Formats: sequence, C-alpha cells, structure tokens
Amino acid sequence: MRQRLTPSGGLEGAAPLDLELTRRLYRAMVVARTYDRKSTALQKQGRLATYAPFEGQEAAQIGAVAGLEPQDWVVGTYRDAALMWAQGYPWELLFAGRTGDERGGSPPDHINVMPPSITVGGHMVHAVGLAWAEKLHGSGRIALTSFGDGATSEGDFHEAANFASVFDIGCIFLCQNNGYAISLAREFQTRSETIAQKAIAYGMPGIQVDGNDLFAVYEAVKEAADRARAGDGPTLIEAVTYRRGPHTTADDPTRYRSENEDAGWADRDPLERVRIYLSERDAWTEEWQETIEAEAATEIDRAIDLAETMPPLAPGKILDAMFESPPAHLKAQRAELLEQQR
Amino acid sequence: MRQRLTPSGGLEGAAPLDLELTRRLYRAMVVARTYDRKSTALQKQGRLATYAPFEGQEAAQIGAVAGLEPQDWVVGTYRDAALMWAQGYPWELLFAGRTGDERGGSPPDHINVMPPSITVGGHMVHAVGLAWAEKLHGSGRIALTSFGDGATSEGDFHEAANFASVFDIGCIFLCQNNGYAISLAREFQTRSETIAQKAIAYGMPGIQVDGNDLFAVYEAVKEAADRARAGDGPTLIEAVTYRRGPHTTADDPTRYRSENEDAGWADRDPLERVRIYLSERDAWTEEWQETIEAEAATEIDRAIDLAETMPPLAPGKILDAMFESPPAHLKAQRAELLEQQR
Amino acid sequence: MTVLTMAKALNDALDVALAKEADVILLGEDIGRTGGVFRITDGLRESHGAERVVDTPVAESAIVGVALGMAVAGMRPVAELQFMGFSYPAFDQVISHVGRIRNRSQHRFSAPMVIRMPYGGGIGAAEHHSESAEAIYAHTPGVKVVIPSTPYDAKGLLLAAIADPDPVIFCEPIRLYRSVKEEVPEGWYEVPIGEARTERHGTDITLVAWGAMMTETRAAASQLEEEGASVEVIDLRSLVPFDADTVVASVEKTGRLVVVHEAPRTAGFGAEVAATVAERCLYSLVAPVRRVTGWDSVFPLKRSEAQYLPGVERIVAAARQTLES
Amino acid sequence: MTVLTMAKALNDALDVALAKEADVILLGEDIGRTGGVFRITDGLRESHGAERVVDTPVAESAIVGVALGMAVAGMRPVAELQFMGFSYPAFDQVISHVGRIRNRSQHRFSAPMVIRMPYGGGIGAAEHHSESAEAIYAHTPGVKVVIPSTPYDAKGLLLAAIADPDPVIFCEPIRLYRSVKEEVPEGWYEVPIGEARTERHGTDITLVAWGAMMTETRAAASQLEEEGASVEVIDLRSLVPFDADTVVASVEKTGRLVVVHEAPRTAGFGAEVAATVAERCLYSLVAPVRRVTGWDSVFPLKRSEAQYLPGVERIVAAARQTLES
Ligand SMILES: Cc1ncc(C[n+]2csc(CCOP(=O)(O)OP(=O)(O)O)c2C)c(N)n1
Ligand SMILES: Cc1ncc(C[n+]2csc(CCOP(=O)(O)OP(=O)(O)O)c2C)c(N)n1
Ligand SMILES: [Mg+2]
Ligand SMILES: [Mg+2]
Repeated sequence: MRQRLTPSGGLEGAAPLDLELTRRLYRAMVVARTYDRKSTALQKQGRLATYAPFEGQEAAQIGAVAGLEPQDWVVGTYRDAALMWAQGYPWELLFAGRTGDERGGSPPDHINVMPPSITVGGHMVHAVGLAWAEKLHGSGRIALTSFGDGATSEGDFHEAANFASVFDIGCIFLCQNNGYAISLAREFQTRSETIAQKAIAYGMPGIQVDGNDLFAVYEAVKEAADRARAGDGPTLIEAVTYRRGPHTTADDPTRYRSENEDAGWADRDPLERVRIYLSERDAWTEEWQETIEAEAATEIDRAIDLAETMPPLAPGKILDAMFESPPAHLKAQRAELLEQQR
Repeated sequence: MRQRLTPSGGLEGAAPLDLELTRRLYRAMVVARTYDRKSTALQKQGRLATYAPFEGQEAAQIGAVAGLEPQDWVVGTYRDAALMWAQGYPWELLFAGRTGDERGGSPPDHINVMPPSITVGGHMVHAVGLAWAEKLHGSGRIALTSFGDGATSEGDFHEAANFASVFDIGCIFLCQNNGYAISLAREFQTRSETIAQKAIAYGMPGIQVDGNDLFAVYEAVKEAADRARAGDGPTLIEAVTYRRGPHTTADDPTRYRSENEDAGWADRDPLERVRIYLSERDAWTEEWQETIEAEAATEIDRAIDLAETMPPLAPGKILDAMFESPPAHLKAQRAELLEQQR
Repeated sequence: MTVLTMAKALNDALDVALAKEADVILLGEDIGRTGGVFRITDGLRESHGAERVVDTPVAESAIVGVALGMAVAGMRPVAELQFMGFSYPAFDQVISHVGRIRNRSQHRFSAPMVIRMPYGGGIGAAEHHSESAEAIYAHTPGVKVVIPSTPYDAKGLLLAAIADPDPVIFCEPIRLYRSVKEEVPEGWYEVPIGEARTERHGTDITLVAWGAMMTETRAAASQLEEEGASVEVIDLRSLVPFDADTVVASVEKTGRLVVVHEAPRTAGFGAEVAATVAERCLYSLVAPVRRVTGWDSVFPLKRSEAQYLPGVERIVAAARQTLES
Repeated sequence: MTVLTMAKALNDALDVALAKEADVILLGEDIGRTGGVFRITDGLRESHGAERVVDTPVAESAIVGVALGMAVAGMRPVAELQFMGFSYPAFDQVISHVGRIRNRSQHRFSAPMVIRMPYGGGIGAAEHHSESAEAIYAHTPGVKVVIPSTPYDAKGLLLAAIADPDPVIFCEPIRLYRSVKEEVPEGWYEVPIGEARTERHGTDITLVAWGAMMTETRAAASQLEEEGASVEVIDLRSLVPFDADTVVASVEKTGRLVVVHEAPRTAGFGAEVAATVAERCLYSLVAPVRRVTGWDSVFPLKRSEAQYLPGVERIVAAARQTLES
C-alpha cells in the first residue's frame, strides 16, 4: 500500500505538492468536513433528508481532484460531496439535493460533474462513455469515477472496467474502500485480498494507496490521469480509508461494528497528518486554523441559506424535464396536476 | 498453460487416466463429433433450427465431465451438447431442442443437467445457487458451469464468481476460450492476458489449460472438483481451445477470420492426439475406429429418429408449464387457443 | 392474536417460515447483521443463524440468480432486494430465467422462490427509492405479483408466496410498513394468491386500488359515502393472477369504475383493469372509466412528492365526475 | 427513390446519419466486422471506420451505459442490442439512467441516443430471440418507444430518433426485415415520432396494431372488407408518445375497436389503447373492445410458434364478433 504521509505527519520521499498548494488542500478538507458535520446536524433537525457522511474520506476525495484538470469529468456517488465540490459543484446545490429539490442535480454549465449516483455501480459505465467521447473529440479531457468497496461487486463495475481497458479509455476508477457497504464489512464483500488486484482481470494497472494520505492519493490519481491523457487507458485506484460515521443518518453502526475499531481509525485522521506536516514546516498556526474554520462556517452557512431560500420548484415543473419539450400526454397531465393543486 | 498430452500425442508426466478409461473417453469424443457434424448436416436440410457447432472443443467438454461425479450439476450453454450428454443428457432431447420442441429442455429426473443456456452469462449464477443448496443439504454434490470467452465480459460472470468465492461455494467455472464470441476475437473481448487470471479478482484459484488436451482438462477439473467437494470453494478454469466451425450455422466466419488461422488449429485436434497416444500403446486400431464410428452413427441416427418422430406438443401445452397449475387467465387463454386451432 | 404493524407481520411471517421449513433461506443486502434497512428481517439472523439469513455482497442479479439455482435444487429462497428501484439490475434474471425455468424444462425444474421488494413513495426518499414498477413484473410471464395493504394480508400472502410452487414478486408498500396496526394471528396461515378483497360494499361506484394507495382510496370512499354515494372498494392484492371476476362482477353492479395507482399512468396496471372492464362488461358501464395515477415521470424528490402522489382529493374528484356522468 | 427492404432502409438510414453527423457513433455486438447478425450495419464499418462502428465485448449494460455517457458528452450514439431478449441486462441502465438523466439534472445533461433492438417472433428462433417487451419500455418514464412496420417508416423514424434530443427505444420487427420492399427516398428524411398512421380508412371498425402484426392486421382488414365491412387500420408506429387522438377520433367514428399485438396480453400495450378508449370515448363504443394478442406465456419454440402468434383468422374472428355486437 502506497503511503507518502504517515499518520504522524512524516513524509516519505520528496513532497509531491508545494506548501502553498498543500495549505489550499488542507483548507479544502476543513471546509469539506464542515459541510459534512453540518449536514448531519441539519438532518437531525429535519432540514435535510437522509444524509451519507464522508468524514474520514476527505483526503481520498480532495486529493483525487487535485490530480485532475478543471475540465475533467467527475462521476461520483451520494458520499462524494467533497469530491464533487472540489471539481466545482456548488455546496448549495449539494444541499439542495439533500433537501429534496431536483435542481440540486443541475450543476452550472461549465462544471463537468455528474449529479451524485444514488444507485450503486451503474454510474461507472457513464464515466467510460464520457471519457470515450472526449477522446473522440480530442478535447484532452478524461473522466474519474468514484465508488465504494461494495460497488465492486456489481456487474456494472466489471463491464465498465473491461470496456475502458479494451478501448483504451481515459477513465480513472477510484474505489474509496471505506471498509463497509452499509453493514457488510469489506472482508465479506469479496475474497480478493485487495480491491486493487481486481485490475489484473482487465490487464489494467491497479494501485492501492493509503486513502487517508492526501499526498499518496494525489500522486496516484495524477499518475493515472497522465496515463489516461496520453491515451494509455484506465487505471484502478483503491484508496483504503474508513467511514467514520454511519452509512447514512438512518443507519446504526453499533449493530455491526465495534467502538474500538472506530477508535483505531481516529488516529489515522486524514486532516490531522497534513496539519502536523504543515505545522512542522511553519505553514500551520492556531490562528490560521481558526480563520479557515470560521471561513468554512461562513461558506457553508451561506450555502445552506441559498439552498433553503430557494423557492420550491413551481407546480408542474416535475413533468417538464422528462423530455426536452413535453409531449401531448405530459402537457395534459401537467394541466391535470395544476388543476389538482388549486 | 498446463499441458499433459502434446498435439503429437506425447505424454508429459504420468498418465492421469488408465488406458481403458482413455479409450472410453476417446470413443465419447468420436460420438460427440458425430452428433455435431450430423447436426450441421440436418440444419442444412432444414430439419434442425440454427445450430452452434462445437467441433474442436470435444476434449474440453468430455474431459471436464470425466472429472465430475455422476450426480454433480452441469450448467452449460447452447454449445455444450457434448458436455451435457457426457453427464447424462440424452442426445434425442438435445436434438429435440434444436427442432424447436420445448421437451428438449426436460432431462430425465435423475439427470442433474440444466437445459442449455441461450443467454450469455446469466446461467453461471444458477450454478452457484445449485452448488450452494447442495452444500447446505450436505449431499456432497457440486456444480460445474461452462461458458465462453465472451461470457466473461457479462456482469453476471463477475457477480457469480464473487458470490461463489465469498461463500465458499463448490462451483467450478469452466471457460471454454474458443477464440471468438461470434465475430469478436478473444483479444478484443478483454485485455487480460489470460482468462484464468480473472480469478485473482476473486481470490480464487485460476488455471489455464490446453483445452484440446483431454488429460489436462480432466486433471484440472478433477483437482477443482476435489477442492469444491472439500468445501474449499470455487475454481476458474480456462480451457484454451478453438471453434473450428462457424458460430452457428447462420454465421459466415470468412467475414472475420482467415483460412490459415483455422488450418493452424487443425493440427491441434483434440481427438487426433488421443488417437496417437492410444495407438502408440496398442490401444487403438483401424478396426476399432471403424467400429466406434459405426456405433456412433447408429446411436446418433437413433436419437434423431426419436426426436423427429416425437408427436408435436399437444395444442395448448405451451401454456401448461408457465405455472405448476394454470391460473384462471391461462385456462381461459388455453380455451381461446384451442378454439382458434379448430 | 397480537396487534402488529405490517413490518412486524412480515418479520413474523419470515420467522414462522424459517422455523417450519428447513429449506427456507433468506438472502439479501444487509438483512442479517442489521436486520434490513426497514428491519423486516430484524432478529432473524440471531434466531435462525447466519447460514439461513445471509448478508450478501451488493449484487442484485446474483441475489436473484443464485436464489433461482437454490430453488431448482429444492430450497425455498426468499430474496430481499433493498428497494424496488434496485431490482432492475436483476430484471434479466427475473424475466429471462426465474419466470421461465419451469416452462423451459417442461416442469422438470421449477423456482419456488419469493423476491421481496419494498416499493412506492411518500417517505421523502432519494431518487430510485420510491419506484412503483409493478406493471413491469405483471407483464413478465411466469411470475406472480403480490402486493398487500394490511398487516394481516401481508403475513398471509407472504406465507402463501413462500408455499407457492412458483416464483412470486412480493411488493411491500414502504408507506404502510408502520403506519397501520391490526390483529394478526400467530403461526402459519395463508391468504390465497390471486384473490382480490372487496373491502367495502357499495352499489354506485367501484374503486380499485392496491398497496399504499389503499389508504387514500379508503379515505376517498368514506368521504364519498358522506356525500351520499354507495362505494365499493376492491383491494386487488394480487396483480398476477389478476382477479378479474371480482372487478367485473362489481362493475356490473355499480356501472362505474375508478382505478387508482401510484405508478406512472401509461401502460400501468390500471390500463389492464380498465381494458378488462371494457372487454367484459362494457354494457354495464354508465360512465367512462377513470384512472387516478402517478404521472408519466420519474417519482419526484421530497419537496415535490405531494405533486406526484394521487391524493384523496384527486380520487374523490375523479369519482364525483364519474358519478355525475 | 430506390426499392428497399426494411433491413436495407435501416442500413441506409445509419449510413446517411454517419455521413451527415460526425457525432453519430454505432456500438454493439458484432455490428462491425460481420455487419450485425441481421446485417443491418453491413458495410458501415468499412465506409465509416472502426472508430465509428464499434464491435463491443458481450456486455449489454455497458453498451447502453457507455452510450449514455457519450450522449451526455455531446455525441449521438446508436446502440444495437442483438435481440430484445438481450436488452434486459441493460434494463437498469435504461430505466434508472437513460430515461432520467435529463430530469435528474433538470436539462443540464441529456441523452440524445437510440437503442436499436430486433424484436418479435415468427422466424423459428431459439428461446429469448422472439421477445415483444415493448410495453415494458413504454412504461419506462423518459424514453420514447418507436416501432416501424414499413421500410419507408423505418428509415424516416430511425433518422428522427437519431435527431431526437431524447432517448429512443427503436424496436425493429425481425419478421419484416426482408419480407417487404418499398420505395424509399435517398438521403435524410424524418417521419415524426409520436404520430400514428391511418393506413386504411373505414367507418365500421378500427383495427390498431404496430410492428410485425401489421401484416396480419392488413390481411385481416382486406378479408373483412371482402365480407363487406368498412375497416379503419391504424399503425401506431410510436407507443411513446402514444397518438391517442388518432385512435380516439377513429373509434368515435367507427364505434368499434380491436387491438392487436404479439406481446403477452396482461399489461401489454393493448391495455393502454383499450383503457384510453374506455376513458375518452366510451359513449361512442357500440361493442366491447377486443384484444387479439400473444398469450401470457413465454414465446414458444419453432414447432409451436403458430399456436402463439396472433394469426389473420384470430383477428378476423375478433373483428366479426365486434361487428356483430
Ligand atoms: C443497485 C443498488 N443496490 C443497492 C443499493 C442500496 N445501497 C445504497 S449504498 C449501499 C452500499 C454501498 O457500499 P459502498 O459501495 O462500499 O459505498 P459506501 O456507501 O461505503 O460509500 C447499498 C447496498 C443501491 N443504492 N443501489
Ligand atoms: C445476454 C446475451 N447477449 C448476447 C447474446 C447473443 N450471443 C449469442 S452467443 C454470443 C457470443 C458468445 O461468445 P462466447 O461466450 O465466447 O461463447 P461461444 O459462442 O464462443 O461458445 C452472443 C453475443 C446472447 N445470447 N445473450
Ligand atoms: Mg464502502
Ligand atoms: Mg467463444
């Protein structure tokens, strides 16, 4: 398992990122964690629908995007808010989605990030298609698709990986192995010792990295991105991390895992090791921490505000995006719907 | 790639089967080839529907069953007539199926062979379920599922293999890599150098054998069967062979492969090397060859006769096996059908 | 007799089946250690063992296909798919194999198995968690389709499904899991598959519904009765076999039909009900048939859910129009 | 104008589309080197290159899901599934993603793509090669469903489908690929999706059908005309959008309706047609609606095929009964 930054903040080899960028990414992880914890809090207040926390996976998500170009496609899941945000998906839309508003799935025009995939497995083939189209268009863009350890059991994972390798598609398969698929521990999900070794089935490079290590994740993704852009095809990256929280706010992890297991991972916090790394290089101070936490709080509160003050979708709108323009039967049903609303 | 019997009939190591059994299996391959060639001939006469010839794959099929017990489950495909027959599926039913008669899918009660799978990929999960049930019943039975190189691209292959390994199911995955999926050459189907290495994705043993080598196939299956019966789970076996004929009688291989390629494989005929092996040990003679060919012809002709003289399914029968007993709507439709027949 | 929610009644049915029949086995995602996302299998792993209440990897096609293999080998698998919206990856197994193995083998092999799936909306869930695709399964030859609307029926129908010699798609209305309680007998009892239940007898109009929409339909019926109409309410309970006789007999009496379902309208099962009436008792109809259904759209997210779900008002309005003509 | 079979007309449409639109790409099993099992893509790989006519591995879910990704990124993929019976492994992609991406993203992303699939029986094929599951796709929100019955419509509808901003399930009746020829214009022309075609005008009875069953329906109409009935024949051509107005206007005129389809009866699209009529023009109906359809069974193998397929006699008989009442 590749590691560049040890849990205690020690560096192996040369730093892959300069201090300034490292600070930016550290800050991004702080903002992401703020969003994540805030979402859980809001859900408890009934202001958001069920939420899937990603605490513990910040490095895997922020580090991955650091290895991409701004116009590359990102196709992630319900647990990838940080990943999507890092590639330009606005927090307010991520919140909006969780309030149960369709507009949360509609990123700004120039943002090449798909709405979060709610089904497990089905989105990876889309990433392959996106990257394939970019290849044919010669845009130089690639795609990264993120998924969990559980998703690797779905047939679509297999079909996506095989297509990508057969056609040399510039698609990065980023598996955030967070130890669980809801209640099923990784060891019961598959018998392969690593997820990375599944790449062998496709004659594709497979890399296992410490998913709580910002540098290692960045490096692996950058390497895979360079290969993809060069036309040398896909890479499977297993980022070994841990889902610190419940599967979703509706889940009770005590039913299937022990407190001490969680504790063990607390020491491997993805933010803490970067903090130590920075502070040892005088690039982190208490004051700065307070500043960025305050900024994060403001940024997230603003986003919540935007999401919650969005006027509801106008009545009938739910029928307006089934097709580019509604056929007669949907127009008629829309009229029925408006009739009923009165 | 494991090999025990070279194309020129040379033996590597000790013979895994005694001469008598080897003669029986050779004879079986002769009968199978007779069935196969006869089927193509009958199809040309319009007496059978489209047929998928297996010439060249006799050792893979006959050798595999030699490694099983009579009550083990066999779950194969449209190209596995020899495999199914070797495990007890009567020729006349295999013919009947090809004449377009549902009864061809109904083997005798004590025969644990599923009707041939027409869809690619979907049948492997059934084999896992069969073996799982036998395991729970403690019957000592296992299952072998056969499929092609193309089938390994289907999601169901992946899901079946993963389930089998996660639950230590006694299921043997026999891939007859015959070089093509209809027109798609193996090299374009997947980038993994071997099919056998796909086993690594499941932490499962994977074995590549010369599929035209009766001994090597037998040995690999026997080894996998012993492991399965011992409760040690599944094995993936890649039998490297070649589809000498067209995909089906409706296919024209000249559109996608060259004559000389075919020629190359003629030298690797699965029957010929066993013949040489036997004759070098005075266990094969011209007369015996003539005898078994004559017997094969009689056996196959008898089977055709049985299939062709089967009275057609009685009118309405096509609705009688949708459920154990037809519900009211099917009874009514049955009456409508009989009405219309008059 | 004990008073149970539908969730508990289903849990009880599975418990009873596991205890009675050694070949019953439960397969699904998170059904063991957590007892399922809706806790329908709560406690069963503890009481019947991990070998019989199996937590599977995340692979629906394998769950159903493996269950089919088990059924062929003599077991009685009950597969849980976490939501109907996640049953689609297994659709090929259902339509290509589960519904066909008996016919393919002319009775030599069969698939006595149940595929349970929570379905329907109304709980403000994420996309794919509010599906009503029962018509798709009803159009799939060789499988039965059952949808209970009460705890009593839920237990009895599930036990009947487990005892059935053929595969049953068992749709569980999420909204009803814990919203109603009723007396449910202990032990094994069966509610026959293929029989609709006439819940309320009336002479002016027939309301046909199933699953979660029974709640709104019952409320609409009460309101209409207050307005002086005599309303007959039929809970279909099974879509396959579809108890057409009960519906036809009712419409022959009332002359009026409103069908209610949550699924999209076009080619929904309401069309089958309406078509059957137009074929079999056209001359009894004194008013056009009406369908009160979901729209031909994706089930919307939380904030717009109410715009999609057929409510009491829509049913009442459609019934009034029908009664007026 | 040249006289073409439907197979050639479809091949021509794809050729024209590939030539006109650089973003059109064809994906499927064996569509390149062999030109497809039905030779619909014959010669296209040679003329447009292996990059645009792509032979894929055997994986339907990927074919459809990858096509969706391509469409989102601005291409116009046309996926071929070898037979409708092999479209089911891709069903999750169709119902969960292809039909939803536009709504999920509120128009930000869309899927202008076509999924072609040969469908229907009558050629004595093996199991799974004779499916008619059009009603399942018609019940899938967000996709259009098109079924031509003539070479002219086949080319025009396929080009319209390729030009359509939304996904289209394009069902090709296997039996008609080479059974009929007609004049087909050269170059690009479109037949509007969502418009039924009234093929024969009459006043006594309306026959509605689509796809391969148009052959039997036409023959039945001629026979009925010989018997003195004035028959209106409607080829639906599109199931989604369903041209209800044309059917309703016709039944308002004739007062009689027989719907014909090859698919199983229960919850087939014939039910939607019948239900629409029972809703919208009940008072015009002078006779019960009748459905002449396949049975609620698996499509049988060669020797029993004739027992399943609705034949001219069955259609004529149903129409006679309808005319007599
Ligand atoms: C096709 C499908 N099956 C089942 C589910 C229900 N489900 C939601 S998340 C989940 C577990 C996924 O685990 P993993 O892939 O490891 O991702 P994680 O939640 O751990 O990030 C399951 C089974 C689903 N959403 N889609
Ligand atoms: C699910 C599915 N997709 C496509 C087909 C059409 N088809 C029949 S055989 C075949 C190729 C299979 O190749 P392989 O698995 O190598 O087996 P082989 O025919 O070579 O024995 C295809 C694509 C099918 N029968 N089922
Ligand atoms: Mg996980
Ligand atoms: Mg092959």
